Amino acid sequence: MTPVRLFGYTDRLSVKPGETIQFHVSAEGTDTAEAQLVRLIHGDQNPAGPGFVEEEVACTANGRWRVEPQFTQVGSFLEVDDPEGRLAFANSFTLFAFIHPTWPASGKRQTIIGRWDGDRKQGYGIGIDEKGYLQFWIGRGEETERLTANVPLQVQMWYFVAVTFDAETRRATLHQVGVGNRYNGLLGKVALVDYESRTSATFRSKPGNLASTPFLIAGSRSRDAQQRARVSELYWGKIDRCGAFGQALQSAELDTIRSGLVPAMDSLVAYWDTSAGYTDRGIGDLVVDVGRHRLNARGYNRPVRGQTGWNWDGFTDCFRLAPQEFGGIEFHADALTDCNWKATKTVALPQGLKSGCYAMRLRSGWGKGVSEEHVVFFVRPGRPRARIAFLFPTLTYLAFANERLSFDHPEREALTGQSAALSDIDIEMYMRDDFGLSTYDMHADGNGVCYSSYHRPIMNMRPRYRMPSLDVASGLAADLSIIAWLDQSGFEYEVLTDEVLHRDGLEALSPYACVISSSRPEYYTERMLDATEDYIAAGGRYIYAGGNGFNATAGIRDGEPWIMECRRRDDGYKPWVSRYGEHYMATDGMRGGPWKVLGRATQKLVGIGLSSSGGGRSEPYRRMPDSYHRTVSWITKGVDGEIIGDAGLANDGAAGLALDYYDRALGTPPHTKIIASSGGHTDSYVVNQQLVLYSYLGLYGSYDWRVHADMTYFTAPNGGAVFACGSVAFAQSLPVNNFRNSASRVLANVVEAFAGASRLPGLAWVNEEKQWA
Amino acid sequence: MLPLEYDRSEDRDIIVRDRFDGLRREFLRTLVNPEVIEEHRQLPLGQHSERLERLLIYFRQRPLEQRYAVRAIEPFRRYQVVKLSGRRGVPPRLIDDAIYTSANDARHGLFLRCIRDLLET
Amino acid sequence: MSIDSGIKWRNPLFVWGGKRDVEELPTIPFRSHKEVWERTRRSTTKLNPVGRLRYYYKWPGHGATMWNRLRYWPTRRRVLRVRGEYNPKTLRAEKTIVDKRPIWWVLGLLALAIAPLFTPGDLQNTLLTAGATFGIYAAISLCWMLIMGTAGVFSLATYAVVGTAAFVTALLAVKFALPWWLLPPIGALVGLVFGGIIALPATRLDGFYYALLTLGLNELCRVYFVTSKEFGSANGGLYGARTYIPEEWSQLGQLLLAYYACFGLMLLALLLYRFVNGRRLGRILRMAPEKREAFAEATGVNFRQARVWVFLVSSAALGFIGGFYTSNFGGVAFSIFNFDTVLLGLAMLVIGGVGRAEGAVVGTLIVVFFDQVLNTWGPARFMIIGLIMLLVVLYLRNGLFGIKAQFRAWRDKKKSERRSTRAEKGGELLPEEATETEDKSVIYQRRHDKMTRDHLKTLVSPEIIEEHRHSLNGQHSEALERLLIYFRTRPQVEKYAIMAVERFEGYRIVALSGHRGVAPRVVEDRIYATPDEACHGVFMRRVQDLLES
Amino acid sequence: MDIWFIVSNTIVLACIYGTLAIGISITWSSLGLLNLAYGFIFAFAGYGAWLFAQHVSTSGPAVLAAGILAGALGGVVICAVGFIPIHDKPNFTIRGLIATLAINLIGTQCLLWWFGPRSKSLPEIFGNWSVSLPGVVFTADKIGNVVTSVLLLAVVLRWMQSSRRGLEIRAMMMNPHAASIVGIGVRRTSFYVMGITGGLAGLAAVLLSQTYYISPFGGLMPMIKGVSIALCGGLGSVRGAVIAAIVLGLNEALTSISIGGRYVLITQFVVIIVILLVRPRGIAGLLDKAREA
Repeated sequence: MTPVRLFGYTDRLSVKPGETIQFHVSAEGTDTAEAQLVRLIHGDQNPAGPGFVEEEVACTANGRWRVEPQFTQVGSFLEVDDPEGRLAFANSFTLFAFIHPTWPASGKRQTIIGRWDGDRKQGYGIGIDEKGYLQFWIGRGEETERLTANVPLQVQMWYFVAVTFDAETRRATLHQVGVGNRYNGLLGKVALVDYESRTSATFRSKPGNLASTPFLIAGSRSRDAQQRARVSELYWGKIDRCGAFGQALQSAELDTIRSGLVPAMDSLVAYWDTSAGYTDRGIGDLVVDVGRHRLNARGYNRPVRGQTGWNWDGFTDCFRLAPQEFGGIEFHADALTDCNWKATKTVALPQGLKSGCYAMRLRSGWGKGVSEEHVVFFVRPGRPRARIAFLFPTLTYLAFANERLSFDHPEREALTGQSAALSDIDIEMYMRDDFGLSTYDMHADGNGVCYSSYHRPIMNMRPRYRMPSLDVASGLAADLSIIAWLDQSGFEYEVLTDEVLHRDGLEALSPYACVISSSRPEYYTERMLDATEDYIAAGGRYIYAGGNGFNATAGIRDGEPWIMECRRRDDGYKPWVSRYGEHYMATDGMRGGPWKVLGRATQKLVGIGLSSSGGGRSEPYRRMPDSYHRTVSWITKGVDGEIIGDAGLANDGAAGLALDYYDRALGTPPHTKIIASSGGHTDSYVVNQQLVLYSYLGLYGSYDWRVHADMTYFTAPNGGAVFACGSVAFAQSLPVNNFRNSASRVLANVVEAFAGASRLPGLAWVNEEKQWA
Repeated sequence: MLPLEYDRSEDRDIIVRDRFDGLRREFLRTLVNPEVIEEHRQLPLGQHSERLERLLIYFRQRPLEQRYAVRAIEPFRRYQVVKLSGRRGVPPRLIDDAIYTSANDARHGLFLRCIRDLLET
Repeated sequence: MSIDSGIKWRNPLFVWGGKRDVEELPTIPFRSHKEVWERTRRSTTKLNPVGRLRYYYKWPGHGATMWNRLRYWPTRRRVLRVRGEYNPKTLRAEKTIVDKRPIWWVLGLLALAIAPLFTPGDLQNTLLTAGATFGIYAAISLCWMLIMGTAGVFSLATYAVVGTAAFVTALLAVKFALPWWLLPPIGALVGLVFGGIIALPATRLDGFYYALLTLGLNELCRVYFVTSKEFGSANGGLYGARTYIPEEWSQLGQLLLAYYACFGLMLLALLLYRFVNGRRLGRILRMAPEKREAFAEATGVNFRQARVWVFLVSSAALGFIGGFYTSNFGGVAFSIFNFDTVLLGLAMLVIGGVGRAEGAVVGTLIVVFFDQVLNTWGPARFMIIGLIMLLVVLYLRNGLFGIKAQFRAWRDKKKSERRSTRAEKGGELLPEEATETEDKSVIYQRRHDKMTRDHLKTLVSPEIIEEHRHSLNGQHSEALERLLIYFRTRPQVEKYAIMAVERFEGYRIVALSGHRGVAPRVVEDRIYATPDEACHGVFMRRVQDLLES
Repeated sequence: MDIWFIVSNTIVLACIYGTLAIGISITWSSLGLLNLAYGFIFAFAGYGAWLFAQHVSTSGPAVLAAGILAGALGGVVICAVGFIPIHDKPNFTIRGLIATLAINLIGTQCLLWWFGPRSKSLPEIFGNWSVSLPGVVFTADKIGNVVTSVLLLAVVLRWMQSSRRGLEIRAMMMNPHAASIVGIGVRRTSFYVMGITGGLAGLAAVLLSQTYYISPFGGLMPMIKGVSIALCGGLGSVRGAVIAAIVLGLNEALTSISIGGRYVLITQFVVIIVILLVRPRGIAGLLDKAREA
């Protein structure tokens, strides 16, 4: 009997009390689940802290739900809507496409373009066979006839492939010509490899065309065990322009097409110009057919657009400059941006719900095999009333959603300096392929994952999740430490998410006197960064309660907030790198990579910026002489001795995992004061690549002074101020000793002063210092 | 980046890597002594002496399929050591049924297993 | 430092069979760099709070609006000398009024001008007469301040000049029935003549002798006028001159007119003080005070002539005041000459503080207040004035208006004494120094550098030095590598380098200057045969510098 | 004409004012303090003697001793109040002068306030016998004055030469800075100096009160005369003071004879100005330069 497994996600991540939210749940081994709405208070199960704390909330949806297993279509492809069935060729036709296979020898069949029903073996299609050869096949139901090229496709090289089928003579000719130039492929001209192959054969029959088969690009129709229609034989690689003619073209005409010109013949049924419809501010999901019939193709699981095309000559590196050279669309068989499960339950949240982080706890099975799932979502206030807001970094959660670095990434263990500590959920996620990958993983064909979405179960956005490579509560579990601290400290606070910040900008933050950031707000879109900067400059008081923040760009398309895009190119920690020319985001045309490289270093916004990251041991902060100045001595009031944050849930210290430091050369405001600094970090902490022009021996924690965390404070215009804690582990050092410790004391002082209505304390001690005659 | 699992038979750098690996293992075998193992037992994470750090760095740079990992059966209470599969979709497999009570002990068990692999081959 | 503990460092490159690689070398036991950090949990010296309270309001900067600077029209001086500053702590522009004295002057004179309106009924005439005498005495003190403060001539003959001028004009007025407005100019003439006479010895005698001389002179005048008949020795003074106060006015009106006339006189005296002290004459004399006369003479400043000029001008002014005295009171009494008046005059100057106009005016105000207003107390008034004068002289360096500067000097002295007691800082910056540092990362670098040096000092041992000598450019043990890494990352200033005196034959150790365009300096004159030896020499020097620091 | 009368007058005046002048020049040269509070000491000693005469006994020498003691006491008080607090502060000379002037003001006002304005007279000290010589009659007090002042002056000067304290005072007179280095305390010596000069002033007060009465402001005229004699004689030299006393005494006697008492002061100042113009440092003024150090 299969073990009971429950997975779920919500359609919206941030809701207001009283609004409705849809839960999509898939279950295996059971058909009912006990549901209970809970408010999450603390996640980290470290015995030094309060452990996992949740608070059950009354809600109409509590009780028994009927659940069932749900099917997920994985893999990205394009589907052409062809109501009149123009592409169901009864007689002769020609198909052509520019392809750039990234995994031809994958051992599984791949369809490039075609109208093929794998289950009933009817239709036609061109693709790659098991051994990596280009192949054209047609079928009428009983048997399929195949025509294979005689030269295997090289990996990551551009080809022009075309097939002509003459209905009268039933003669099919398959053309495969290499169109690589100096820039657009893996191998150069010097590689002794032949790319050209022209084969021809006579078939016995003509392709049978079922009405129900859709014309697909990078996939073909088939049925699964439950006879539901799904797409299989998904293609790995890039496809540039492709099209279909109603007649069998001669090789001369094919050559003109290969040179880039498309003859305006009336037999042209469809010609998908993949580089059409580009705007300066991003590319949509629609591939435009510039032929007469406008048979546009729509993307599923968002194929990656704006990639370098076959005619890219390496001179321009962005699709905005020369759109016609960037027609490549990249397809991966393991891409996933929307599970599209049926909504198991639509829940109307109770009106007076307290703003916070909630989850629908689903339980089923009994005894040892009980399985519990928290489907997490965030409730923001109907009308902002509190003076303090906590900002959940949902964009960063998306970036890390279902990451499996410790399994796939050989250098991950060398980077964190410790072997991975896997949990059952990690192994479970590694085995299943229907929950998609994170932007930190690579597709099976070695290219980086650009898209991540929350319309799928996100295993590491769970309250008790511990990141395997660092063996520390990370993401939501780490941020819940701050929520627990706020709860027990009696401050009245409300919760916001990155999605709201991106959509509403400054209006989201301006009602609040004090905004507290999360422990690792790493991914920030341009709009979110501008909103934060405007909030502080307009007099807002910002507490940057973590590290490695405002570090990387991401893109969110306006209509679809559940998908984030991320490209990685310039220096900084990156598990994979976008190829040259493919590092501009398709959603908003911005360059991917860290904000420092784009001219907006974190020091410019909150005074400190990433200096190094690592794992293993965290260190305490020591008070700096500046903290004794009366303008800032109120921050360390009540802290006896000079050590702040001696213990913590993350490797027993307040300064750890990622360290931010004060650097005037990167834009720290001139009058910033360093309150405390950590030191003596182990060698697993290495100076970040952004700060180093060339790596040399001595960039480790025990040698380089830059490897330390600074806790800084500076006043901003209009009575605003920013207090930066300086490291990711600081948030997790709050719950130690039942929230009675120096780190909690410091944060309490700051929140009290920031949330207070009056002026900032210590503003009167600004006279000139006369120390000695 | 080439696909994660492409057939590496024609890769010539395998030969260079194996030679480097062989010489390195020969040197590392001379580093193993009781003090190193004791030092690791006391402090699996943190600042290590050069001998221990060289061994740990070598064990971290092994290819994925020869890598071990710690599995948390129940966080902070029961841990065991597993061997990674290195292939997507294939779960890591259990190699011995020793149960450790803390992550650090499990890491030490893993270290001893790596030392044994190093000394045997 | 370490006994041969038998710990060997194994060379990872030995397996590669390189010809220069040795299999293993003795080294020191491993010590983590974290020990130093974990040991330092508290600062060695006591760190007390810093930061001074701004208890007063400072005008904010002008921001974008235009700040057109006002100027006293004919002169180059700016009104109130407002200085725009940029407060590094709040990053806000501020305006500081450097010279607040014009404000206090305006307020003070305004108060004096409207004082008569607020005088209580019964005390009215005593106060108004006191106000009139205050006006006159203030004028006299101002002129005297010119002599004593600006010219630096310690003369006690001021009241002699005023008295003589008053008596002469009174005599002429009585004899020739001169109109009242003619008396002051005549007085000025008399003052000028008298000043000329006593200016002669002033140039010859310095400081002290002149004071005693003028003291005697004053006595001489007193005796002369008292005993001379035509100056009315019978009825204690010479009266009968016509005054500018018309008789038919009411008593109050007369008092008011007298008060405002004397107030006008005082303003004239202030103007004179301003013109003499503030312009060329004043600057010459201020440039040549008592101590620096030789220097002034060397630079060609003719301060003696300046002194005479000031002396004559103020004597003329005193004469003018004398004339005004008679035209105001209709005559003059002998009491103007007696020693007490001189003493009171001196008290006025000394209490206010020699050298400042406000010193003279406020000093006069105080003395006149005690002298005239409280005249019901009898001799106690003089005792009080004498007591104030004594205390001011003994304890205030330069009078009432020198208190602020004197207190600040004392406070700063106390602060610097306290600051110097806390020299040993354990390598870190004290809070006071931290506030002066612009780039705060320097503070952290100091702390990190100290921790690293403390740790590295424990690593230096014979084995390490031997290893460096032996395998200079090869693979190093962890301890030696840690030392080398530290030495490599030192700032460029005074960093050692090797200069090839003779390629492949002679090498010398030099120290880089770290400043562009400045050549490295030669550290020692020893010539090494090979670059490796030179490198080892550099290493030894760096180790020695480390151990010494 | 009565040349002898002139001579006797000059001698008497010279003796009395001489003691004062010597006191002033000693204080100036050793302490650098120009003591203008002699007016007060003068009156204070006078009243002291008068009180002693009223209450204790009226025997001449006792009253004289009382006067001297009162003078010494006054000197010491002035030293404590006027010298000690500011002797090491910047521009001490001017401040010292002003301080003594202030003490003088306070002192005289106190006496005025305590003893009332009426002037008092002292009993005869030397009796009223007189010696008549051909042409002139020497009254007892004149002879007494001269003899006692000369006698006491000689005693003081002898004491200064021989005794330990005298040596210290002379060392201070020569070079105060060197003296303080050698170990002669400025403060200790200043009390002795002021005591002695106070005593001298007391002596002069008692002797003068034979002719003029004691009044709170009585000390002003003698002080000015003493100051001008010291000034003319050169601050700091005893011999200069004596010579100056004689010259001025002569002048006073001559002018009072020829053009009348009223112009005594004028002629005196004319003489002084002439002398100073010729020798700005006074007749024997030499120590002044040393004083600057």
